[in-house]
This record gives sequence, C-alpha cells and structure tokens, in this order.
Amino acid sequence: MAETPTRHVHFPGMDTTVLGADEIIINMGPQHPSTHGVLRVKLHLDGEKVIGSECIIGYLHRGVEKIAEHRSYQQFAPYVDRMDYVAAVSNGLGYCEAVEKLLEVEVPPRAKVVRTILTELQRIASHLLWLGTHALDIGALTPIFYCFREREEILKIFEKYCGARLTTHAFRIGGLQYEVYDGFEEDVKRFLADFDRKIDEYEALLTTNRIWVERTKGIGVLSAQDAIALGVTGPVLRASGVKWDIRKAFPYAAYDRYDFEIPVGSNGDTYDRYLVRMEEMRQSRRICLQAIEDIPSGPILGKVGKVMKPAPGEVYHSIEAPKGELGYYIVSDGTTQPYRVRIRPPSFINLQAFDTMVRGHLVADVVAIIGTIDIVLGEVDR
Amino acid sequence: MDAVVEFLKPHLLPLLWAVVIVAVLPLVAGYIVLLERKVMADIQARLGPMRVGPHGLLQPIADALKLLLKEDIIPANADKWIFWIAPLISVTAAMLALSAMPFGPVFQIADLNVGLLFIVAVSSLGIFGIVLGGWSSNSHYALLGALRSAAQVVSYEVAVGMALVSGLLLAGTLSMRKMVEAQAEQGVWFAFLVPVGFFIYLVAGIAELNRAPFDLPEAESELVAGYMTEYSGFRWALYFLGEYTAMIVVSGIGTTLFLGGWLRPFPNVAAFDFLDYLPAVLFLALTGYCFYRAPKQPVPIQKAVMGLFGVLCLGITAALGWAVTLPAEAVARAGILGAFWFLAKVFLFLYSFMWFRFTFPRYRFDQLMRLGWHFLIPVSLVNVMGVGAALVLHRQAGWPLWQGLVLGTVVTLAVAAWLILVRQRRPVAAPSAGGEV
Amino acid sequence: MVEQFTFYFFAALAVISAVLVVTVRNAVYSAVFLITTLLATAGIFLQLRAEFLFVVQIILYVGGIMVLFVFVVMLVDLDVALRQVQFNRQKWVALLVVLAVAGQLVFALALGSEALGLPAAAPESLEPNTESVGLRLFESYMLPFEIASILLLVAMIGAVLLGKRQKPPRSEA
Amino acid sequence: MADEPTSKQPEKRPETSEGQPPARETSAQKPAEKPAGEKPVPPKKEAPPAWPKPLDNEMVRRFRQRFGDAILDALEDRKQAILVVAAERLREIAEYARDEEQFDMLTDLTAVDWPKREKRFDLVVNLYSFPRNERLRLKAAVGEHDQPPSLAPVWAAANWLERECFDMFGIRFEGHPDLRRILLPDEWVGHPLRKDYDILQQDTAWVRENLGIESGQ
Repeated sequence: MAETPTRHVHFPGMDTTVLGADEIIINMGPQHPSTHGVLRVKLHLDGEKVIGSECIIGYLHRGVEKIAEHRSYQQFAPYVDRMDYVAAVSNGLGYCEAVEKLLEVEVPPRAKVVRTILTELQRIASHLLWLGTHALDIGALTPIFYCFREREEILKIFEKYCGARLTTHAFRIGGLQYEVYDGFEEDVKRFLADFDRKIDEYEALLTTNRIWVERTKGIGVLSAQDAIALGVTGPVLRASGVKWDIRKAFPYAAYDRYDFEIPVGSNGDTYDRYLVRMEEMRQSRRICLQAIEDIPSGPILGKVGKVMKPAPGEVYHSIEAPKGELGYYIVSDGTTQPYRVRIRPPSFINLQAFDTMVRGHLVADVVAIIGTIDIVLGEVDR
Repeated sequence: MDAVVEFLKPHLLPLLWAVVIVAVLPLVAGYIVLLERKVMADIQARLGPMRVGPHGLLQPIADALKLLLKEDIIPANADKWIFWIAPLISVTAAMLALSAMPFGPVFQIADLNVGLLFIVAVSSLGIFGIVLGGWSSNSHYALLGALRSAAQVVSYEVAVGMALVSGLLLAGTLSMRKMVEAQAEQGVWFAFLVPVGFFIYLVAGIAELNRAPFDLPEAESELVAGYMTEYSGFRWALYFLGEYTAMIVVSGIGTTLFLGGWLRPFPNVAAFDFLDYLPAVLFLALTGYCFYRAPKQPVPIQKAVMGLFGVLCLGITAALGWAVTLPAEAVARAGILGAFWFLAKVFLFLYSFMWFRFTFPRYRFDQLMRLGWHFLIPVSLVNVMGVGAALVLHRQAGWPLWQGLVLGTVVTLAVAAWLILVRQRRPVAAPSAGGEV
Repeated sequence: MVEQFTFYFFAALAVISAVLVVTVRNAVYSAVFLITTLLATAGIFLQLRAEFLFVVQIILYVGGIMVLFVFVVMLVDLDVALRQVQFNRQKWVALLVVLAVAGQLVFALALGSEALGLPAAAPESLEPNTESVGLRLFESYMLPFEIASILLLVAMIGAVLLGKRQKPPRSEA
Repeated sequence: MADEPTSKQPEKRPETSEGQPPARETSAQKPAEKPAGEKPVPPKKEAPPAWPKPLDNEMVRRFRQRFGDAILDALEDRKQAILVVAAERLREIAEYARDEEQFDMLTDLTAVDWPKREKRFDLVVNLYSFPRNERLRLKAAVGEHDQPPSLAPVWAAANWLERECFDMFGIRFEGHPDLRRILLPDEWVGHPLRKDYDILQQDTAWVRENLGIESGQ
C-alpha cells in the first residue's frame, strides 16, 4: 500500500508534543473493519482511556460540489445518489425539492405521495443497515442477516420501480419520471404487513439484552446543549432529547398529511440513539401504511421544461434524511447550470460531535460510538 | 521378545484409543466447524454451505485440502521459531487433555487418579500457544489479542476451578471415571445438585475458550483476528483444531462432572430402559432421511455421497442396535451406548456454545474482567462453601444431603442477587441534562 | 531401567533449559526455557509417583505464574534488552562462588552417600497422594499451612496497594 | 497553476459587484417558453424580477437598530430571509442572533465565489431557531485576503465547516482554533471550489509524489 500522506496530528487544546508515561496515540483506519469506510481516527489514549481524538477524513472526496457547477440541473441529479449511497432516494428527494423550490414549481400530489412512500422505505432500509452493522461492531453476529433480509425486500421494490437498487435516481425534478409499476401497492403492503413483527424480532435480540445494554448505556453521551451547539441533527439530536424533525418543522413532500410521532431519547447515549432509530422505523412504517392506502391519482410530473433555467437567486432546502438534516443550498445565475451547489451533509456535521462523545471512554467504545453516529463516508467526504 | 510383548500388553488398548483420537479428531473438528456454520446459518435465516457435497457435507474436507495447499506465510519480522511452534503447543495441549477423558466406560486412554486436575493442567498449557503466537507475529493486533487472551484465561481459570471444586466435593474423587460412578450411585447428575456451580462452569468455560460473548482476543471488529491475524494456511488450521479440541475438552469435563458422563438419563430407573433403544432409533431415522434425500440430489456424485452417508448411518445404527441386544453386563454394550450418550451430551454443550455465540453481543474487556472478578469468583466461592457446609451437615448432623444443598444454593443465589444489585447501583457515566428545547 | 531413563531424561532437560534461561538473550526465549525447566521438574515428580505434585506444578507454575511472566516479558522492549550487556564484570566471581557451592554439594553427597539410599516406594502400592497431601496439610501441618496462607494474603494485599495508582485530585466536577 | 479558467466552462457568467447576481431571467415559472440554448440570455426588459424582494419585519428592524450600518441589506428570496451583513462584525451579529434572537443552531456555513466582484467571496451562514422554528441566512462579502472572524467560538459546529470553507475557497478565518484543510491533504496546492480552479485541474505534483501515479483521472 502506498504510504499514507503524513498529516500533522493536532488535538485542539492539548499539548501533544509531550506525552505522559501512559499516554499513547493510536491510529484506527482508514482500513479498519469498524470505521464504516475510509474514516481514519487518531486516538490519544491514557492507558485504554480516550482523552482526545481527531477524525481524518477526505479519503473519498470527489468534489461533488465542484461537479455540480459544471452540470445542468438535471445532469447533476444522479450524482447526489452517490453521497449517502445507502439512502440514495433521500438524497434525490432533497435535491429535487431544492431545485423545485428554486424553480418555484409545484409537484403534483400523486408524485408527492409516491416520493414520501419511497423515501420512508429508504429510511427503513438505511436504519436497517445501520442496525445490522452497529450490532455487528458490538459483536452481535446475527441481527445483520435479519436486517438485510428486510432491506432486500425494500431494494426489490426500488428495483422494480426504477431499475436500480442502490443509486436509484428515483425522482425527477418536478415530480417522478416513472409511474409506479403494477403491483407496487401490494408489494409495499406486503412488506409493511409483517415488518412490525420483524422489528420486534430485532428488539428481542438486543433491547433487553444485558450485554447490549451494558455496551451502549451511558456510552457516547451527548447533551442537548452540546448537540445543538455542534449542529447535530437527526436521530442523534433526538436521542439527546430535542424533539425536532424537519418532517414536522418544515413539512415537505406529503408529510403534512400523515400522523406520526417523533421519538425522543432522554440520555443522549448510544442506547437511546438505538431506541430512537428503532422507533423511527416503526413510525416510517406507519407513514407508509397511511400513504399507501390513498395515493391520489393524477399527473406525476409538474410543469417543468426540458431546459431548466431558474431565475437568479438562491434557495436553501433541507429534508430529514435518515442520518439527519440534509440541506441543499443552490445559487442560480439564471443559466442552465447551478452557479453553486452547497450540500449540507448530516454525516459530516454529526461526525464532528465524535470527539465530544468519545472522550473519557475506552477504546472498545470507540467502535460503538462510530457506529451510533451512523455515518456514510461518501457523504462525509463528498 | 516375550518380555517386550508383556511390557506392551497393558499399553496396547490405550495406544489404540490414542491413535483413534489423533486420527479422527481433525475430521471431527472439521465437522464441528461445518456444524457451527450450519447452526449459524439456521439462526441467521440462511442455508450455510450447500455447494460441496449434499448440504455441504463435504465442505470440511474441501476446507482442509485448501488449507493444506495454501502457502505458509511467515511475516518478515516474525520470530520464526516461536511462530512455527506456537500453534503446535495449542493443539498438543488440547489433545493431551483428551487422554484422560472417559468417552464411555471402555473408551478412555488412561484413568488417572488425578484425572480432572490433569486435564485442567494440561489444557491450561494451551494458552502458551496463543500468547507466544501473538507475540511472535510482530503485529499489534496479534499482540493485543494475545495479551487479552492471557489476562482473560488466567482470570477465569479461578472461577472454573471453583465451579469444578463444587462438583468434586460431591464426587469425592479426582478420577474422571469415579466421578461418573459417583453420579450413578447417587442417582442424580451433579448439575441438579449444584446448579450454580454448573452455571458458573458453563459461563467461565466459554470465557476460557475465548468464545463469544467473551471472544475479545479475536474480536474482529476491534482486533481483526486477534492472535491469529498473521497466521494462514495450515498453521492457522492448527489453531482452529486446537480451539475446537479445547471445546470438546471443556464440554467433556462438564459432561463428566455435571451431566453424568456416559450415563443415560435416569440410569437407575428401570422404567426408562426404553431409552437404550433411542440411539439406534435416532440413527435409523437419520439413515432413512439420507436414503430418502439421496435420489433427490441434483448431481450423480452428490447422490452417491448422500447414499454413502446413509450407509454410514446404517452402520452406526447396526452397531447401536447390536449393543442393545447384548446382555446388560456385556462390556461392548456399556461401551457403545455409553459413548453415544457421552457424545450426545458433548454435542449439547457444543450446540449451546454456538447458540450463545450467534445470539449475544460481545462484552467489553473491562466488563468481562468485572464479570469474572466481581461476580463469578465471589459467587463460586460462596457456592463452594455452601456445598462444603451441606456435606458437613450431612455427615456430622445427619441432614439429608439435598436439604443442605438447597440451602447452600439459596444462599449463593442471594449473594449473586446482591452482587447484581450492587453493580447496578454503580453510577452510570454522567447523565446529560436532557429536556425539550 | 525405564525409571532411570525417565529420570535422567527429565533431569537433563531441566538442567539444560535452566542454563539456557540465563544465557539466552531474548527474554521471551528465557521464559520459554523456564517453562521447559518447570515441566521437566513436573516430569520428575511424576516419575516419583507424586502425581498430585506433578499436576499442581503444572497448574500453578506453568499455567498460572508463567503465563503472567510471559505476559510481562512480552511488553518489554526487546531491542533494548538485546543491546544491554548480559553479564556484568562480576561474572567470574559468580562462577567461582557457583563452583564452590557445587564442590560443597558434591563433597556432602560423597560423604553421606549411604544415608541417601532411601528405600524405594513400591509404585503399585502407593496410595493416591491427593488425599494424603490433603490429610497431612490439614491435620499434621495445619498451623504452618495457615501461617503460610496469611503470609500470602498479606503479600497479596501489599502488592495490590503498591500497584494501585495514586489518583490525582479530581479537578472536574 | 490555478489561474487559468477552463475552456470547458460554457460561458462567462455575467456578474455585478452587488450582493446579488443580476436578475435577468424573469420567466422562471414558464421555462418551456425558452428554447434550449447554452448562451446566456441577455437582460430582458419586460417584467421585474420576482426575487429577491426587500425584507422588512420586526426582526430585521431589531437587527438594524442594534447594528445600524453593519446590516447592509435585508432580502427575501423564495420566501427565505437573508441578511447581508458586514463581514467584520459577523461574530457580534452571530452572537446577537444566537443569544437574543434565539437562532441557536448553526445549520450550515459555506461560501460562494464571485471572482469579478471587488470582494470575491460571499460567506453564507444558515441559522435555525428551535424556539421560533425559523431559518435565517446571513451573508457577508469577503475579499480574497480578508480574514473574517471565525464563528467557532459562537457555535462549535463552525469548526469543521470553516475548515472546509478554508479548504475549498482559501478563506482564512480569524480566531479559528485549528484552521487546516479538512477534505484535501494538508500539502495540496489550490482551492478547488474557486471559480478559477478548473474542474480537471489537480495538484499533479502532490498526486505524483504521494500516490505514485501520473494523474488521478
């Protein structure tokens, strides 16, 4: 392997030139089974205790924002799927809605509902992947197979709908490109019908398991104040006790039509984040159940032209992606290409809280904490 | 010449058993691996190995061939000699421990009068294979795995020892054979007399084996593969062989001391004599299944292999059936049926090990140590005292033994409950100020 | 004949590896040879029909103490150890002392050779010595046994106290 | 090497030196009306631009009262509130927004490069208020060699965001605790999101030295 480029290690507010007798610096990643991709973590340890950390990222940087400036609005849409590649549908939704806002186009209700269903299914799929890998990191070998079994069903629905399983490019600016396939409702209903019992199954394995509780309770505590100061969003924020979800705060797609709860934790530890995400899956199921019953008929694409030239100006639009607030800040100069696309990646900003969460814990907890933030390096590095 | 024959004569049968064990064990270990993969697949809602042979039945052989043919890589800065010899230590220690294991009233290499101590002593040597292998690899992951392993095994050996003592007090002997005989005499398996001791043995035994949920020395999400990280090919296979043999050893000790060894359930109750027919019936069913499935295999060779396994099962059925027809006092009958029951109980242990592995998450190292030192060891000490007190009451004051043992168990459980409560009162890391914003 | 062969085999093994323990430069090798020495000693116990001692030797010394030894030795920086001078200048003096002690021993042995001829225990009739060791310890030698235990306990507590790190005064809440 | 703009860029984008790009396209709602064309559309005369509109509400007045000239403009674009502020006083304004106006979360911090302007960068700070469920965008023009105050002391979240901004645009934040590159390697030359950094451009010397290949493309 090529020599990793040397980077100056720097722990803010800490003199690293002089190490105490028991202090060592160890390096985790970028090739490591539990860093969920090419994350590199430098840990400053006192014995086994972490007293400082630094995340070194950028190994997967592809310059997505730069590419956006050189593609037309439609051309850029598939690129966003490659950021959080385990929740491509959510990325696509965020981008499409942002451009629609910029264009001031209204999306037909049928498209909105189908978008909601697919996005919620994607949230379930993303959380399932998180649960499986997180449990695997903590040493539970079995949940990942159960999770993949259900995720497979969701991916099959995606595949039938748009032909792709992972990087779906499911939506188009202005609505949908494809009408739902015959049997879409039945497929979704069949999946949702017994998914609740499947969640019970995962919970039976973990929720009250003594070892699981010992490994997650009180680990990686993030207070509400810290979470807000660090800009943390999504399940991580909610587990710290802040009841905030963009689906409720600024309803987009068709979320204002459905009943659902926002699960909140109280301790802000890894266990609470686990519970919050489990409950979110149940709520996503609830949304889908309501949505699938009543898909309005009508057109699926709003009034957008083949050439998109938004009026000059700018817009910020964000959605509640599975990992947190996924925002797009798009500046238009009136041409067919965006002048600037800024993506606010939830993983990137949530990962910044890692240092706060990990201090004072043991090395073995680092793995649990990386898992609980639920990062995707494609999105962190863009 | 005669003198030599005379000298060798008493050693011939043990020698035969030893050869059988050494020859068959790798195969058995291979099939335990297959079993583990199948059990894992079953728990994880999938099929497991299905390609090599019908239902993957030839997978172990394919694996063994592959491992034999693989390049033997020794890392550049490794300590060659120790790297070379470490896996051998593991395997040798584990196999040596089998030499005092009674697989039945007949099938035992040597019945030592310190049998149990011998097994414990020899199997504790296996740790050197792990520690030295980890050190010689010249890799941080391997070294950390080795260190964890050493600390863990030394800690849990105390709990294992204490749990064994609670059974030993009841048996009144260290000889493996006499332990089983003591259970036959008292008419009850010691697992029911000292349930706490049995439980502690089970937990600490898993920890001694470095198996999940105590598999920190090879925790793949933290240490890649622990002490085995740098090993490959046949040397790696030797570690595996050692590990699975150690599983058999731990299961064997547990079976002998707590589950009545080669005795069938209710050995002294004539009403349960029909259980003697169970082994033969079981294997007959297995034979039937094999022959039933054989024509349904897709490829001729798979049909043949399935048929072959059917014939194998038929052979075992015949042996078991023949044994049942023998008079009760025949050596062969006791030997064959005893071996069946012993292996069945060992299988029970192995299955539970696998079951735990695929159900539980992994402990953190400090939690593991705390569990060992703060919970298992004190509880096992109290348990030993309870058993001792029960014996004294039985012998001096004439109490029925079971009353004393129930009392001891109740006291032990009370202590355990107290320990758990104390542990839970420990403050959890700084709770955050939550609340809605 | 077999008896003697076993004895000399184990004795030679013990002596050779004992010498290697001090002459080998690598600390881990030393530990390995120390293990061999202890195992050979255990073998001699077994040859003397002291199976309890044999097993206890392995469990305690090899399985317990030596694991901890190896544990510590592995953490030693071997490169430093290799560069250090293995024997200091007093080695000749030490050799002289060793020779003197050895001479004394040989002299004493030669002098009292007839007293050494213990009656050989009949191997088959020897009773299982786990019980006899236990009875001796808890009946005839109860007091020394208990004193030894208390001594060990005190040593253990002392070691724990010494090993316990002084906690710095907590500054954070 | 980062000087040459690419020829791939289809057109030179018209710019003014004001805070907003010139609003020339008026028929955004009827895009089909325009034929597909790569040429920039010349300014039209008919309808006034729909956005941005000037914004004037209670909050803006409070800001103006408190900071006077430092609030250069208040706009509304696609129903989103924008305050154009003086870069020098950004931190004060941010602190005020956090403490008095309850904008307690820094959602995002980024920049936009307008190379033709006198102050080439627009620093864009997106804020969110949990109690008011409102977003606010602060914008501040920053010259190439200016050092705007860092917001890291105000919101911890600004740390990495400003590092990214520095990495991508080369904006140096004054008072940042740890201003280093974050996504690109420390030794990388050039700031990729600047408009004069070509999309095909890379630090070939770095790539050759550290990856052992001629080009990453």
